[in-house]
Amino acid sequence: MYSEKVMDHFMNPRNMGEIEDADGVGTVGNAKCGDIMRIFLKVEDGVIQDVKFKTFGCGAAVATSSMATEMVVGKTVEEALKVTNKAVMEALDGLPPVKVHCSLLAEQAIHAALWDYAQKHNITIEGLKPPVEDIEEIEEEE
Amino acid sequence: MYSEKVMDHFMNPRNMGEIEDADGVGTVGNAKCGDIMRIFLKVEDGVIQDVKFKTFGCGAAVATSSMATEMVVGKTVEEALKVTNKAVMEALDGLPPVKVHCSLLAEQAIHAALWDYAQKHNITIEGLKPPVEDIEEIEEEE
Amino acid sequence: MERKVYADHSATTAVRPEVLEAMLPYFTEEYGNPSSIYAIARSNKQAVETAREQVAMAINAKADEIFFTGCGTESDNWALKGIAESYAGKGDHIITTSVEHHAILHTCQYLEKQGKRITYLPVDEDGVVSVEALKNAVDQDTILVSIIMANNEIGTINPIEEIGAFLHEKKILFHVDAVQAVGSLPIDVQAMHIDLLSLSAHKFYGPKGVGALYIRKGVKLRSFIHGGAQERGRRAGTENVAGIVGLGKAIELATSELEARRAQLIPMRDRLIDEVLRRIPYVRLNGARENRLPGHVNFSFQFIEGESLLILLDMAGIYASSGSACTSGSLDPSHVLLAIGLPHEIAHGSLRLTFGRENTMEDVDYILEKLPPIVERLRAMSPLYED
Amino acid sequence: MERKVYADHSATTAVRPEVLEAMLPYFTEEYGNPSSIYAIARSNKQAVETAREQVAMAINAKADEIFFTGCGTESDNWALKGIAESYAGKGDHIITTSVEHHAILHTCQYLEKQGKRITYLPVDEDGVVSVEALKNAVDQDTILVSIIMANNEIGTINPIEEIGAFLHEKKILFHVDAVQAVGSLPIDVQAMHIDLLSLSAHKFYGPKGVGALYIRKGVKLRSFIHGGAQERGRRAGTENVAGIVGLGKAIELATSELEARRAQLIPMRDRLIDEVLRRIPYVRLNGARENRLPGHVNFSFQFIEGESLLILLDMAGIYASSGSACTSGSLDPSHVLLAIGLPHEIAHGSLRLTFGRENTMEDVDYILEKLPPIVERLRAMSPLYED
Ligand SMILES: Cc1ncc(COP(=O)(O)O)c(C=O)c1O
Ligand SMILES: Cc1ncc(COP(=O)(O)O)c(C=O)c1O
Ligand code: FES
Ligand code: FES
Repeated sequence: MYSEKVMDHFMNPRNMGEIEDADGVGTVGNAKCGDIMRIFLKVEDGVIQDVKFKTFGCGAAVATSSMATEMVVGKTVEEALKVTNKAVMEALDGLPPVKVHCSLLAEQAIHAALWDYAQKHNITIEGLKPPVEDIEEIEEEE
Repeated sequence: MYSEKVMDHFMNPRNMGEIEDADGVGTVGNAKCGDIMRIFLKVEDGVIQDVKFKTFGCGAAVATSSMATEMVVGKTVEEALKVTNKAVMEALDGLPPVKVHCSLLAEQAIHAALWDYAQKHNITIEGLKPPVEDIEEIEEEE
Repeated sequence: MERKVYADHSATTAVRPEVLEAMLPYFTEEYGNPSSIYAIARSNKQAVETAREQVAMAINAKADEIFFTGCGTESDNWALKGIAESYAGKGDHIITTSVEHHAILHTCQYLEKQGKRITYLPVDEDGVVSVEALKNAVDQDTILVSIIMANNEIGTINPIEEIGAFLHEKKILFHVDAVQAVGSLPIDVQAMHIDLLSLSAHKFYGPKGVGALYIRKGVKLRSFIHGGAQERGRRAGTENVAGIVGLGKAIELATSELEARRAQLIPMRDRLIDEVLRRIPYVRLNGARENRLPGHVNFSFQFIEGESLLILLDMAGIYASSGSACTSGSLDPSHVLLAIGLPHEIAHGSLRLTFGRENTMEDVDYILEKLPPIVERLRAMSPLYED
Repeated sequence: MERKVYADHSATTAVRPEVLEAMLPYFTEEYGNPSSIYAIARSNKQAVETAREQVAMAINAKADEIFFTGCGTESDNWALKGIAESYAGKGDHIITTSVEHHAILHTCQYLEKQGKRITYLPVDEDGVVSVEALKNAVDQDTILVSIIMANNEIGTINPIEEIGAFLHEKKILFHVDAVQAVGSLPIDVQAMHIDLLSLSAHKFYGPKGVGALYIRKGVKLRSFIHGGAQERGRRAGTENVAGIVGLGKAIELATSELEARRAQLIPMRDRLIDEVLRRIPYVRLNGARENRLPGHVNFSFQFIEGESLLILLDMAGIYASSGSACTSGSLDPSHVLLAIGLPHEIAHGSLRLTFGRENTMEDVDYILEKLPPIVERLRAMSPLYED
């Protein structure tokens, strides 16, 4: 059901854990399945120096968290904003249709952490909207 | 589906054929399945000397015709009247439920031939009713 | 040694060895529930998806338009009852023919009791449905037309492509009961404009108890069997994995051998028809002479009754049927034979012989040797026959 | 060598070798259509009737009260939709529980859309339906009560005999979904006053794609699948002879080994429950501690999510499930776990381990070795867990 890359990131998640003195922390829950993800960011001079995650979620959620953290680390805040769930999925060689929503968790958790960072440091990041409690997504019904 | 006795009478029917100068001939049709049976009787001094049948019908119809002719030959007209379809079925070790109506063909054809004999010879046989065009029977519905 | 000739392939067929072999692992080794997540279940799921593609390929559909069912009858029930309900807002009129299989006819009778309007189109003496009659029958409330592709009793083939083109233009849904056709006739749901199509594995050397329904993408069809999320939520029940694998393998083989099979069966059919008509008096071929299933023959022998004929053929090692197998529990003469105009007592003396892949021309010769004296013998017994 | 432990017998089981062996002739040799008249078909018909007797014997019914279907789900659909229609003149109210299998629940939801009134009885924290609640729920219009005998997700057993006695007195029909119970619990439709009972072969080492419905003599039940005269006119479709033979053989074996199986499985179940509760913190047993299916265990591990747990167990060679297999395509937390009062996020972390005949106590030990570190690992990943 999952690609090899997904399985690899699930079995050996990158950047799993917490950052004690994080500059930004974002937690989002997925209205669709009830799963939860938390992202910790360390930002210096507008560049993401370190990132960690914790996930209460399915295999796809773990794998997308892991992949997403790899994809944003070292990027500027603005660049990080452009790492979409689609890009993460592609990097993982795709997800089954019922699992597309899981990839949103990672995207939204990063956005939430960036928002938290912006709030704490009193800056505005262009294009970044405040995090919503629960993320949701309209999927095609058969 | 059929007992060995039924198969035997079907494969080697007794008294199959016609009697040229029959004293009584009876033909009945089965409303339930459209099958037809004809019985020829030779009667002397009130005793059935010879009997033959022709059947357009299923295996059970042929076997019951054959068995019924064996059971009435040599009997008085009154005795012959008492050979019921039930007795014929028992003699054949039974019939499947959907085939019970077939055994009525033989009983009714014999009655019809006896009626014809009585008419022709101007006698009355006690308990014998005029034959009906089509015989029918109420079966239990599941 | 007595010969055994199984000539009842329209009733059912033996599972081919290759098909059984493909099925076997899914009973005892690959037994996981395909809806589960773990590895052994995944290979099961894969096997089901492969079968889905095999079915799709055989009828020129897409894999996600194929749904597995428990038999051809279930497919027919699902299509008719489902459309009747899902399109109730659009209309209440369904058109079918008077020569459908009971899976369609009895479902239509049920729908009539539910208040639906059903038109049963007449057929000509060959058993072909009239496209003209169909054109006159459609009205504003017509939501579905269901036509049998090839008749199970008399073998006659209907002009499906012509009907499909007409209905496509009229935007009326088209269901085809192709249970007898798969493996015997080329089928293309695109070219034929078919929206729903029923098939059943045991008619083409697959196992009994598994069928499929093709549902064109975009057709609304409510579930018939409600429950779990199997078959993308449209047909519940733990998947009959071995059966589905067997269906897939069987349809793949049948389609790839379609031409070879026709080349084998048509000469057998034709010889049997010609010789029986030549050698036996008072006999009638039921169904079209040419426009019929490749291995399919149906005769009526005047003055004799079907069951007696079948028993004597059985004794001679010839396995045939009288009308459709599933009605042989009943005593009514075949509705199909009555529909093509046969009188009651002649319909009663009908014999269906249907050949398949393991039959040979020697089987035909054997039938030609055994059948005439049996017919003669029964006629001698018949009060209707005055030679 | 890694061990493989299949612990998902409530999802499906492997066909037993004896069962497969009994089935095999009916694919390639005895392949006639049982509705036909000739000799090879007769032996088929006989085989089907033997299976019918085997099923009847297993539940203390009569052979002519057993009808074969395409799966347990079909049996459930037939019973509910059929009674709803056949007894529409008597009333429109059906009572069931909130912890039924989707085959019942989704059918009830469908019936609600058709205008029927459905009451979903609550259950206690063990998952046992309250007989008191049932007594309060019945009214003049109640035509049917449908109760699951043993729950597929949490293994809890309902007081069927008590309910049956009450309904018998009230003259209300009683349907029991015994799909999980057959082969694990003794069943007696007379003593339990059951009028309709569903079962499915693949849950007791028979093949997938074949089930049965017991219909007490005298109960009116319209056909669900219309067509030919198979199953005495009540369930159309060419009989899945091999499948039916497999069902018959499997139920005979399962019933004769019922006590032996219980003696094998209960200690395994109990050891797993006791040890997991002892070794792993923040874990909850779902369903009753004693009053449950012999090989059935269901835990909720706080702070972790079911799918991740299953994947890691799969990697360790342990095949289990999270909730019922057929809902694993869905993301909703189990309706059964919510019904017994679990909060959403705990319901999400549930794990079902169900043992069967090929499991041993070593399998339990293996699970006890592998499970704790996996749970630990996932908790370390969880934002909800603060150790
Ligand atoms: C309690 C219960 N009822 C019904 C079913 C449906 O059976 P099947 O999948 O054979 O249709 C199942 C199993 O899936 C079950 O556990
Ligand atoms: C034309 C036709 N439709 C439907 C069916 C029903 O198929 P099944 O018996 O597999 O349910 C049959 C065969 O019995 C058939 O010949
Ligand atoms: S199912 Fe919840 S994150 Fe994937
Ligand atoms: S079926 Fe007509 S006489 Fe037997």
